Amino acid sequence: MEVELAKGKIDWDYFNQLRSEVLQAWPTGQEVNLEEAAAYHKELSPQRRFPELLKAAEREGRTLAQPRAGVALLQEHIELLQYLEKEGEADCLPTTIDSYTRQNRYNEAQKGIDESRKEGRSMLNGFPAVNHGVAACREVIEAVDVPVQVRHGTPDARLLAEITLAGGFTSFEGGGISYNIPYAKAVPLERSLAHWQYVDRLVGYYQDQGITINRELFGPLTGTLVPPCISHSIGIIEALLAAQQGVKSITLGYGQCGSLLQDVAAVITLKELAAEYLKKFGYTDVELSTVFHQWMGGFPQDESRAFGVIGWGAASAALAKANKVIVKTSHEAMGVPTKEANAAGIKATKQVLNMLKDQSLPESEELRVEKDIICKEVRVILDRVIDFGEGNLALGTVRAFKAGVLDVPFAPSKFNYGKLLPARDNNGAVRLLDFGNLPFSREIIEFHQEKIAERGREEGRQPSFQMVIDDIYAIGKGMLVGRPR
Amino acid sequence: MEVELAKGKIDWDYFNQLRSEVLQAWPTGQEVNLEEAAAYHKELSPQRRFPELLKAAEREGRTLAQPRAGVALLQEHIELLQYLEKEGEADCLPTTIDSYTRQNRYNEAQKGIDESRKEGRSMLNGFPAVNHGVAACREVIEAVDVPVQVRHGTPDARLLAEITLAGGFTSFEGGGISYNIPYAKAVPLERSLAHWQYVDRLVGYYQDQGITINRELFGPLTGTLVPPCISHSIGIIEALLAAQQGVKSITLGYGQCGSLLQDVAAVITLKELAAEYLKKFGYTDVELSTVFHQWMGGFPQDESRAFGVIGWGAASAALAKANKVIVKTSHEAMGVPTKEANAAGIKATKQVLNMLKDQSLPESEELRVEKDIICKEVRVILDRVIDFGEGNLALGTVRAFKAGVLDVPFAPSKFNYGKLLPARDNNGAVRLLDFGNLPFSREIIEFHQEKIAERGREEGRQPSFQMVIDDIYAIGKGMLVGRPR
Amino acid sequence: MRENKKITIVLGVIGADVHAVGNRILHHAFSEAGFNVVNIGVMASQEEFINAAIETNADVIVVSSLYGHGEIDCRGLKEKTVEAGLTDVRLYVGGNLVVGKQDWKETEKKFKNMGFDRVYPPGTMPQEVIDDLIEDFNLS
Amino acid sequence: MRENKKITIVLGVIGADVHAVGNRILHHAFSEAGFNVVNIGVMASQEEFINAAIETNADVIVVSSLYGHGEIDCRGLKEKTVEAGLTDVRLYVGGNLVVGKQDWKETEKKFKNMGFDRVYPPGTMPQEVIDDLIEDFNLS
Ligand code: B12
Ligand code: B12
Repeated sequence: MEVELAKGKIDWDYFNQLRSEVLQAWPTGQEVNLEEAAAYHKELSPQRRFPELLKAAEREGRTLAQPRAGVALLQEHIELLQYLEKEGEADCLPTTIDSYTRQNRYNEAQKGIDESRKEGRSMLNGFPAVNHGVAACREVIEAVDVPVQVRHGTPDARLLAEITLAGGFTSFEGGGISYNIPYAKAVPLERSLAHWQYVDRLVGYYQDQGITINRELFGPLTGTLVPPCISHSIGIIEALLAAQQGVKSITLGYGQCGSLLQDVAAVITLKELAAEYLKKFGYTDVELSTVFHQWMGGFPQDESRAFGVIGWGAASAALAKANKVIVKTSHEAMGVPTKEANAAGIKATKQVLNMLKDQSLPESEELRVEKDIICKEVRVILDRVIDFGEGNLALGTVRAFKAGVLDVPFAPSKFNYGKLLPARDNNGAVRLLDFGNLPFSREIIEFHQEKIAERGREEGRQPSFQMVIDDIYAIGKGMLVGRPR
Repeated sequence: MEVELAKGKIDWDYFNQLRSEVLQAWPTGQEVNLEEAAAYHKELSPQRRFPELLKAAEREGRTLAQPRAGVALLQEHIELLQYLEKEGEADCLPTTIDSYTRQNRYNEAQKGIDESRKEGRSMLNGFPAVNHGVAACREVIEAVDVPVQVRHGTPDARLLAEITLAGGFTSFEGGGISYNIPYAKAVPLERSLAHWQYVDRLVGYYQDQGITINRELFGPLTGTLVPPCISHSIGIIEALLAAQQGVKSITLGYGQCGSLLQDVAAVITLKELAAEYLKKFGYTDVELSTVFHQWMGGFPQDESRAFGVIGWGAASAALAKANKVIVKTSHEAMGVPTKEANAAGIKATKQVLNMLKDQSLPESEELRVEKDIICKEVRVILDRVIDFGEGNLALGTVRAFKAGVLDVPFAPSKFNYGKLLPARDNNGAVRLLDFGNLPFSREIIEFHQEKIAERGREEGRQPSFQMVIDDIYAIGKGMLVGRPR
Repeated sequence: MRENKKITIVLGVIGADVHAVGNRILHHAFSEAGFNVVNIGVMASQEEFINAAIETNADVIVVSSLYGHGEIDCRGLKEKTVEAGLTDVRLYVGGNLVVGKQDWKETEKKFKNMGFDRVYPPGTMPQEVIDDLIEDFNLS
Repeated sequence: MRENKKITIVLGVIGADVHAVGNRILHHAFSEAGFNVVNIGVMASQEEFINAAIETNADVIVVSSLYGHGEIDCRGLKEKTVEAGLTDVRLYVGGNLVVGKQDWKETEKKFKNMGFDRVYPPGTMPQEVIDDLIEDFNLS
């Protein structure tokens, strides 16, 4: 069937046509029965439901801590989650999906499962939920007392969503842009957007049955010096597209840049701008929350230094009053963490979150400037994307990427314009050195140029790609700004 | 010889009379020869000198990281410091003195040395520098490439100062108040103040020879909910007393409270107020710097949680732009750290310091309020102490303590008034629940009362000693404000 | 409040140790629990513990040691209580008893061998000792 | 800049791996060092590596694997190069080769046994590979 970008909520009959095809991609697809799944969700205790937890966190002004975690085999995966719940004191849990499943390579995932059985250790970097099927997912959900979310990076997550949502997961991460551009090389945007409209429509179905499923958008993108205006614009587009399909609980994501002022400004404006655009599009009953990712770029190899990065991420999340923080571990630079390292990361994070629960960054002139520039940048980008779409936002997005009006630094996708070059300014905030085709006003451009020039003067060098490379390595080498030696 | 509180710089002949007695307290006293020691210092490379390092840090706007460390035996102590320099990347090093030496119990220290040799592990909680003598101290200084400081808690540190300064140490921590009230039970203040006038006079002697020795004042006091006004007032008195004896390089100390706003306000005002009072007393050529102690109260037992506390301490120090930070370790709640744990604490700290080197907390209304109240409190206390002294500040200090105009929470000394009760407010700042006899204005008192009342309302309980207990345990249990369960 | 008044506790921090905060909290907690507390404070010598126990006819001596020299400071205390005829007085000890993070089993054994009836690891909450007092003195 | 132009490197990230940043930096560093770089980018199959090597008459294939599936993805690559007659082409591999923080010696052995000439641990800086290339091809 040809992909088609829906303008509004996908017609139910058409959805069902698509659906029968989706469920055939792997045998476990046949296990999904929507009515039965809705009934299952209705029985699920509220403490196991993500939307409820997020609302409570917002009400209590606290920041939830969530790890990443997933291994190849069901029993091991359950033990891992139970450990992170009990020993790690995680407020909510993930099921991170392996990279083969993310690319719909279920045969290879099966090979990974079989080899993991043989080797006695996980040969996959996540939990292959499609291969395990609906009943296995429910075992996961019921094995722990806190909500569990599907976390992945899948351009075509239709079957994964069918199986995991029927399997009782109450939150599903991703979006047609954020799970394509950083996670794929050759998947056309129109295709991933259409496939994610399907996922959102599925969530909309559950919503129509009175079951709210949380949808989280993947803010960090490539995790590497992504300026807030880019991740905000993409997050808001994905929020609008989700709302169009009937999604009512949306978590907007942001990856820590490392500058406190910029990060706090980013979290605040992310929610404000999303609310503004949702309202513009007529969606006033969507629950919005924010998730802050501890530094998503290259980590220091040294474990104590990694704890430093983690602590600073936790502090920034708390001072920004994000609703949730995704936790890194001291093993980050080396490999998928052991369960002990994972729990340690959560506990270090929670200590800081709790100590800062009643504190926030006060308003100041400097904070206002950061918020202002983000708002200006995002509005100019979004308005252009909306224009491009001529009433079809998804289409506008495709066109915007083609034109470089949307552009993600360091993304592997060939459908990304790929001209942006970010670099830090003299205080560590992420700015742009090359704007590619972003539709920025003179004022915005000069703001960035002056900020980076200031750093250049301080370092006695012309801003160049070497500066970008230095910034990419910087945190791994124990700095924020990649100063020359 | 009777102790006598000097009004100004101690007369050199009188000093020498005192001196001959001091040097007799333990055989190693005979090793000290001042002229020879001055000559030794003149040969010392600048990179091994504390005052130079502090000036460089101030110039470069960076925060130095320093551990605590000391073991019973010389060779082991040297290996420990070398490890912390190489593996821990410490910017400067300590030699923490054991508790027997601090109480001038050199016989027991000797027993500790002997037993440590026998047991093959340190039976002392620090390095007994007096017993080891001058030559051993110089071995320590020469074994590492960064400056080393004497850190202790000694009411009568005259012999310790004689030996370690002759031994090439370029910084000496402590003061007549801060190394008595939290560290002793029955030492009269007039005695410890006089003994510390001696130490400062000794430093003044070196200064007269053109050798600057840094003097650091112990800001954290009992480490337990000490409000900034108390530690500031005491630090400034000690700075004035040191300056009177000719000290020209002074580091003012402050122990983290945990509220970012209060901590940043405290570090900023500490330097400002000290400069103000030094100027008032006619000392305009004293180099001032600040040291920030990561949380000095009870730590969490869990090592990852401890890393969280350490990370937050590092971040606060960096945002406050303190010149130096004293680092805790993940073993804090358990015992003196292994060298590995100590190095890990430094590295986690340095990662955060470096990432925040180019950031600071911007000015805001909330920060201004915190700075304001600290300045008001300190000025009212100090002016009263100065009045009490009738021209002799040391005497004024003795009288102020007797009257409760100076009072340290939870101090063991019977010469402390002991009526203050601190408690956190609803945002975690340390305020006062009971003011004892502090000479506070109505305005200041109402400020504190309203802040604590606000917390009481939030928690639905009357402020009481239970609240104080909850706050003492709070960080150890993973919070900042000790909320009721 | 329970009728624990009949039990007298001598409380103190031994040696050259000045850690005063835990002592203050233990005092508060034992009093709240209804015990009769005789607090000799920080920097208490073995003799001060013994004298206080004799003077107040104490049932139990609760020794704190936080600063690491506990091993040296506590040696011989049991023998001194015996010499003083305080054979029925129970000896509890707790805090951060040795220098550094050491194997707890070893440390416990060491202090048990020195004659302490109960030995507590770092971070023990007052309620635990109170529960043990109630058990040891059949108070419940 | 050195005369390393004669050496052609096929560079890519194998399997379903999309980690693009290191690849971009390696490309930049190898080019700056004067090598001729043929970058097949991320998500490259074994066949793409082989084909690129044949087409460009490459001297060395530099395989990156970051995401943990390196062990599965790299198996058989050596055999395929031999089949394709590329017996002289050197095989380097680096990144985060296995799932999790594992004993490096073990991992190195595993990949050496698969036929790789050089195997690099996580965090290897480009300069190290450049130095090795210079050594392996006698370029100094
Ligand atoms: C940024 C990042 C991402 C970004 C990537 C964006 C993009 N498209 O490029 C995003 C967020 C999308 C992502 C996704 C995933 N990631 Co990722 N990611 C990272 C991270 C944090 C940094 C990578 C990076 O860019 N570093 C900076 C560059 C300059 O360094 P580099 O990549 O290491 O490359 C250098 C060296 O390795 C070396 N090198 C590389 N190849 C070779 C080859 C040779 C021969 C030599 C000598 C040297 C060499 O030179 C390079 C330049 O200096 C690392 C962890 C870390 N290193 O801190 C994890 C990490 C690589 N990711 C990991 C995983 C598991 C994933 C996911 C499965 C996600 C998940 N668990 O949720 C997906 C996989 C997607 C896929 N299909 O590949 C794991 C791999 C685990 C393992 N091996 O055990 C890591 C190690 C994190 C972890 N500890 O769990 N990731
Ligand atoms: C605050 C503090 C200080 C303050 C004390 C102020 C004062 N006068 O009270 C200052 C800064 C002055 C200080 C000084 C020193 N300290 Co100190 N200090 C601490 C710290 C951070 C907290 C102690 C505290 O108040 N906790 C809160 C109270 C409520 O808890 P607590 O003291 O543990 O007491 C509770 C329990 O232990 C238990 N308990 C206590 N006794 C008993 C007895 C029994 C029978 C039972 C059942 C329970 C029990 O109940 C108490 C109430 O809940 C601890 C580390 C930690 N715990 O985090 C180090 C610590 C105790 N200090 C230590 C040391 C070494 C020192 C110094 C030598 C300094 C140095 N290295 O620079 C000097 C010693 C001075 C001296 N002569 O005693 C070490 C001891 C090391 C060891 N045992 O291996 C510790 C563990 C830190 C460390 N890891 O190095 N310290």
